[in-house]
Amino acid sequence: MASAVERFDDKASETFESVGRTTVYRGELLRHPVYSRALHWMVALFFFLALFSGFGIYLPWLFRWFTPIFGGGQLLRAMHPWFGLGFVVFFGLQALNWLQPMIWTPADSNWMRNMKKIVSSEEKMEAPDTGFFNAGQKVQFWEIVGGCTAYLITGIILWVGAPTFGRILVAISYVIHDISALIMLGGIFIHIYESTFGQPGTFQSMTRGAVSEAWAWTFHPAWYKQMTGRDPVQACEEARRQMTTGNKP
Amino acid sequence: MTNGWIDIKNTDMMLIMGGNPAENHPCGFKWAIEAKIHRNAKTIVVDPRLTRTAANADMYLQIRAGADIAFLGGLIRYAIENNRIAKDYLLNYTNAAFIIKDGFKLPEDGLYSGFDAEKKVYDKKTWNYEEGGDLTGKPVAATPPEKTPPPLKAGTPPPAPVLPQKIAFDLSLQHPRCVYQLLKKQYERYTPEMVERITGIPKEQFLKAADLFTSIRKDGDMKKVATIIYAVGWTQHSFGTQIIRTAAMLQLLMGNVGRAGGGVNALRGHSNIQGATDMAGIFDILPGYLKMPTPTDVDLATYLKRITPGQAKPDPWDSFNYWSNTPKFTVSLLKAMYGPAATKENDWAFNHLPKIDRNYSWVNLWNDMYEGKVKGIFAFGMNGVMIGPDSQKNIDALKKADWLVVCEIYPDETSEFWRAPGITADEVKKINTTVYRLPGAGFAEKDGTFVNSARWLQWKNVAVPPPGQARLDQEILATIFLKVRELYQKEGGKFPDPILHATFSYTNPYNPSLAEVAKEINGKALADITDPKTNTTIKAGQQLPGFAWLKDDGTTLAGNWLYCGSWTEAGAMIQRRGTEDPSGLGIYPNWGWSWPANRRVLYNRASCDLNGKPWDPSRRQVWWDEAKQSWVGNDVPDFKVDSSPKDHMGPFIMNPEGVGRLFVPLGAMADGPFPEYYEPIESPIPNLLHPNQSNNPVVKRYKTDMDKYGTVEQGFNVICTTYRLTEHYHYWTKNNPMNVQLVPEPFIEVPTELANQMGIRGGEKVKVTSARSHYIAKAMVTRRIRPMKIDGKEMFQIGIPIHWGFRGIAEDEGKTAKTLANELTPTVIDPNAFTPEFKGFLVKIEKA
Amino acid sequence: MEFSRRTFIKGTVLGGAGFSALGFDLTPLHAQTQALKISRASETRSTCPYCAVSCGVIIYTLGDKAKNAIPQVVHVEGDPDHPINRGTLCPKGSSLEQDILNDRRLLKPQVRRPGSDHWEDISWDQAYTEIAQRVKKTRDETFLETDTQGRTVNRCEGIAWTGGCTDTNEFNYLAVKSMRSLGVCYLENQARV
Amino acid sequence: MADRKALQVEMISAHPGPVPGHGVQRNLEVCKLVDTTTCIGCKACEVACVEWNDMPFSPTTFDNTYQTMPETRWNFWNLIKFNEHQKEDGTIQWLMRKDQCMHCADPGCLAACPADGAIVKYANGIVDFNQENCIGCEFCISGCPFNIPRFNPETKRVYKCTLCSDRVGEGLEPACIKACPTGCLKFGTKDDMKFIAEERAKQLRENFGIEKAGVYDPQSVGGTHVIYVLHDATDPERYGGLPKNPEIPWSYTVWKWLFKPVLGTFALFGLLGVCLHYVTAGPRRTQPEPPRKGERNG
Repeated sequence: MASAVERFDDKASETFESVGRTTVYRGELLRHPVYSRALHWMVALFFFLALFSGFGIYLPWLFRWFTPIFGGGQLLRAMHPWFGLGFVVFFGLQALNWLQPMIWTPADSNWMRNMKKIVSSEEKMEAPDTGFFNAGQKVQFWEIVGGCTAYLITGIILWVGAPTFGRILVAISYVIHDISALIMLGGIFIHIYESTFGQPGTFQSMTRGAVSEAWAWTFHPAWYKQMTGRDPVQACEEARRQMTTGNKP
Repeated sequence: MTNGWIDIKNTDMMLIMGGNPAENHPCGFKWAIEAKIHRNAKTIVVDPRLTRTAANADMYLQIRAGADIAFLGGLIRYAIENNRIAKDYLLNYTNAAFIIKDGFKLPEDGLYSGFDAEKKVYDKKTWNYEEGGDLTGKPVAATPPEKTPPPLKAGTPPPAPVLPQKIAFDLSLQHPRCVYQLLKKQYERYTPEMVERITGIPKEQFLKAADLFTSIRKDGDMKKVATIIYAVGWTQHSFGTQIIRTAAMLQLLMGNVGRAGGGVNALRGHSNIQGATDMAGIFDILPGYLKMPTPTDVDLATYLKRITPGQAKPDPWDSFNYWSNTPKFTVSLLKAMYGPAATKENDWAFNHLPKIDRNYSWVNLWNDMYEGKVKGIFAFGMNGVMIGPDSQKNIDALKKADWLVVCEIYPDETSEFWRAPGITADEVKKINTTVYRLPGAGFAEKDGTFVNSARWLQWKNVAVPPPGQARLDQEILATIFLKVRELYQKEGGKFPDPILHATFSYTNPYNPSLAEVAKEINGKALADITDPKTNTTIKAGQQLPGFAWLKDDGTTLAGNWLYCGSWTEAGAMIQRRGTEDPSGLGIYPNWGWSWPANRRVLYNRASCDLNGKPWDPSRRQVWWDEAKQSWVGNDVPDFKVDSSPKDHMGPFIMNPEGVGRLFVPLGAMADGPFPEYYEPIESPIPNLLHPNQSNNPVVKRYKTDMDKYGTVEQGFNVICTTYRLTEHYHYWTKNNPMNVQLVPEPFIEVPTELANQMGIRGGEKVKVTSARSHYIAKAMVTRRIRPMKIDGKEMFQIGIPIHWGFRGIAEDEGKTAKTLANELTPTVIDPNAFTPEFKGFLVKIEKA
Repeated sequence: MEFSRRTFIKGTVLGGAGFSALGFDLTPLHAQTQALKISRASETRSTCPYCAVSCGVIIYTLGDKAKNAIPQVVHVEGDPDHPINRGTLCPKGSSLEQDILNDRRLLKPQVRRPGSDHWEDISWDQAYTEIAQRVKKTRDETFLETDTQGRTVNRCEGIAWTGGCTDTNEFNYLAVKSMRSLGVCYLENQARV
Repeated sequence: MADRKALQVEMISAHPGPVPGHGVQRNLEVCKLVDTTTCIGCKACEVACVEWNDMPFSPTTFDNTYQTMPETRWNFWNLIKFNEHQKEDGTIQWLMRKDQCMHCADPGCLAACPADGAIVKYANGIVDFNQENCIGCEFCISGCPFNIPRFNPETKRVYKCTLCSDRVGEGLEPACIKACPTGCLKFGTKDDMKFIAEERAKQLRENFGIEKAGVYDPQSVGGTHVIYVLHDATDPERYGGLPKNPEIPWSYTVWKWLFKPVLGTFALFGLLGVCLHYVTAGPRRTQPEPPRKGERNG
């Protein structure tokens, strides 16, 4: 990545480090530093604000009860673009931050190929070559990147309006804006599920920033190996033995 | 207008020329559209520009500004040649059959007989009918010698020539000196080729238009009617009156005058311009079109003898000659103006009136002020600086005046001439004119009567009080006059009698109630008068029901005999709002009151044939009722009600001959009994009919240093015309934000080809210069004005709207160059109506 | 009722979404018929001052002619009863409200003294007195009882009157009566041009 | 106010559930006829509209035409378009067409509008903006095939000709139609206006030699409550951009009223999917999982 971007990124994370605090207990690994977490939650916040205010415009005759929440149609229409802008801006920063680990690797292609097994939870452990982020997360990341660019372009067109951009362009942007919203909506359901009930122990990675080593070797073995230098499968067997034998003390 | 606004819906054919009704009289133009929709009427529009009227027309011809008589002459020739004339109408209702005396010469060389080159005036005694009887079929003989007049006392001027009492006539219309043959010979020269060379209208276009217009009389069919609609496009020329004469002659030839949907209809420009003319706001007449006395009228009798026409007609015919009642109208007017002071002994205060022996018309007024003769001027609602012509001359004239009293509702150019653009600070110090600007009342703040173009008098009511310290105009005028009277009562002065005796006996003389004045105008009885025929009596002080009741023995008074009947004992006819129109011809007899005698279509006797049956049964105006032995109908008959058709009384009751005048005898016209084509004073080419007499011979040019006239040699090669827009009203709506929003800035309409030659695009500033001054505005480059071939040479026409001066919303914001359109126009006037030549003069145009 | 493409689609979908209790709303929504600004204004029938078609106009003014309500124009519209314009008006007639209610209207008498470069206010009485004196002075200076050939003419060539064409008949009559009594010959009017 | 017979509402923008009072009363469909063959471009309609609605005056500049301004504005709802059209024989035809809201039977603006009650169509055919509910999103500008709605930046609302719904509601005719000097504008029921328009077009074809004269009432927007009589009905474009075939963009018809709700439900499937996954495949726990109660280890 361009050095200027990296420098900016590091400087930003240092400023956040000095402000925020991440306590990593023994047996845990630092997953997400303060900066990543802060960005994540800002993105999430703006996303939901944009989503709910968008619903008021998206299917007004279905979600008309959103409008009063935002203080009336005029205010909702006025705020929705700013929320969207906030979402896109913070996600842009997030993208800079995570650009490096999000690069698509062959491992991810394999992951995608046997995704069916993973989804059906038949395969208990992730494939050993799963890095910091697995393919699902990368797909969603890139999908959001695409979505954000679509939001930015069509959003500006819709915001500035037909007098400037002409009615056909606005009509097209209207459709694209909706489609990217729907896709992102679908993605968010999965994202929230996976990070909460679908994969216990994940949520704390975004709240406290630290994860248990077991979690790490189960779901991100390559990253675990990289962080600790130990072999994740051995570590898991070690832990299993210890659990079955040492479970009395 | 001879007919009226709503009457236009009855027409089958319209020639709209010299006027732009769609833009300047939009709500009146609705009736032309009604005619198109309900009668499939066709419109022919002839105009220097493709106006919004032309956009609606079935046929549009672009004509060179000022070449109107050539076109109309061509139409007359075409109508005669193709026998598309109304034979019976022509024979019995016009003077076509009358024979003209020997010695009368048609103007092949541009001059009629009797022209005095130095004084530039005609001696009109040869323009007269021949005395005699019915010469039908008799051999042609020279005019019999006149009986020698009785010897004159020394020193008295020779009596003015009069019409013969018995006029010779030839019903076969073959006599070489009969009006019809002279007419035919006169317009022989106006061939379609000549029309094309003069007017620039291609031959085939002209023939198509001529055929369409005269098609209503194809093989003598008398059912259809055509109307001619015009406005100041015809009047504002140095031969304006003659253009309208040509149109009237064309309509007489085709038998259209007096019929529903026919006539010659002038669309007058202002709401009460017709009223102002009737009430004689102009120098040469008194209220009711009575002539102003001249110094030779030593007493009332001489005056009345001069202006009261005697009857002059072919023996077997009859003529009402209504002007024979002039003495009754004059005495009644004098009684109204001077009341008890007008007695039989002092000739009904005849000498209280000024006697005029010169031309005091508009351009002469400013010319004489420029020469220092006129010291003081009242400008009550007339913006002399904006009107011009040659506005700079008017501004300089005002600098020489002592005082100027302006009564206006908006700040205008005349009241602020002393700070017109171009006047430097120290020059202002040298202008010694005292200017009083008095705030007058707007239309919604005063009542009173307006007379519209169709001669309808209509009362209007007060809606709001005048704003600020503004006062009613009549209050201002009355107070000034009464203050002058007080000064004369206190200090005496030159001939105070008229000032002291003028009747101002209104309830509140300083603010006369217009209702009382209207009653005075209608006329009252001063003693009990009875009508022997109907044995009805009118008590003293009662309102008179009609001008038939006026007397010349001082027992009646009437401010204007024409309006007698507008406010009778039965109440204010002018306030009536009856909306019924049983005949469906748009007569509306119970709405307001139209002069004369609530008649809506003038000369409507001519809408019937010789035995009193309407030419077109579907449009019955008036007809002869054999049972009642009188004329009846949906409209008030413009006729002697009990004169049976057998008496053959002519339908044009105001003319001594009782018939329409194709040939105008004696003094009525200053420049010729027939209209002859003359070039405008500033013309691009010599007159193709008679090059050595290019212009109207009797038109005088002014001599001050400000009066310059441009020629093509001096580089003025573009023809220019001025006009109004529908969104603006003269110099008034430049103060109205709504209208300024519609048309924000002045512009000059320039043909695309001319713009390309000069390399200018739409919106660029352009400077138009005439021999007198210049005008700067943005160019509107348009294809609606096309280049023209005049006598083979390519020429361009441009047009300038007149609405912007140096005080107005756009002007005060600096969005205009603050030049006046009428700075360009030439100071030359029509010899009969004295209207300046605002249309068709020469300019040059360049980038500003 | 002819099924336009979109109402069909909406119908099917609405059926599906109709069950969602969330969006149903019983409050009827219909346009409040707005009271017209002219419904209680007082009407005055007048004639448009501009061209000679003489369109009838209705001038709606504030208040119902009660004494304490000073009328001011609220709206101007064509008079449907008038046989010539039948309620129609041109762009000038329709904007008459701005002609009556206009901040450029002259509100007080003013005078420009000789040599001065600005307007001074003047009272009506002072204006009348000065004008009357000037008229008398100019008339006495330029009045002609008889012309060069000794014929009585009684005319004053020093004063001119230029009257407008939107003055009423009655005003014109007063003008002709007063000016002719002064002996004015330069009596002209817009009817001339 | 409520008791007076209000203008009966027929369609409301973005309104859940059926329109209250729909079809309860008979109602005649009003219509404005604009006969461009008798329009004289005098702009009385423009002035009457600005005066009746007390709209503020906006500055205009000269741009080489008689047309008051290039396009209508939020405070200038109807505008006469002047066009100098060159005919085949080289002569100039000066066309004048009054441009204003066409009050479509199937309004694109109402279809596109996401604000509940911002755009209302009455049973008499008038399409009216209700500024209180307008959220200023300008979608209606994109939805309108005739480029009519105009946005006011200060008030963040959109404005257009209302066919004087207030006057018509009180039984009067619209202000512009009353003012029109030549009667080129007429007002009445849609059937009457269609009849008069067809008669006039026939008269033009037969008596005035204008062969292609016709009536403009585009069915692609369900017919409009403003119809034109044109000199040449086959080429309305020459009248200053009157669309020959006015179309509402697909986004506000097929997409908004069919796919969007359908896709909307797909998105909900995402939610359903995760719930199903939870109850079936179950969460994926960190390994090694502790043995469950009563289960033998190993």
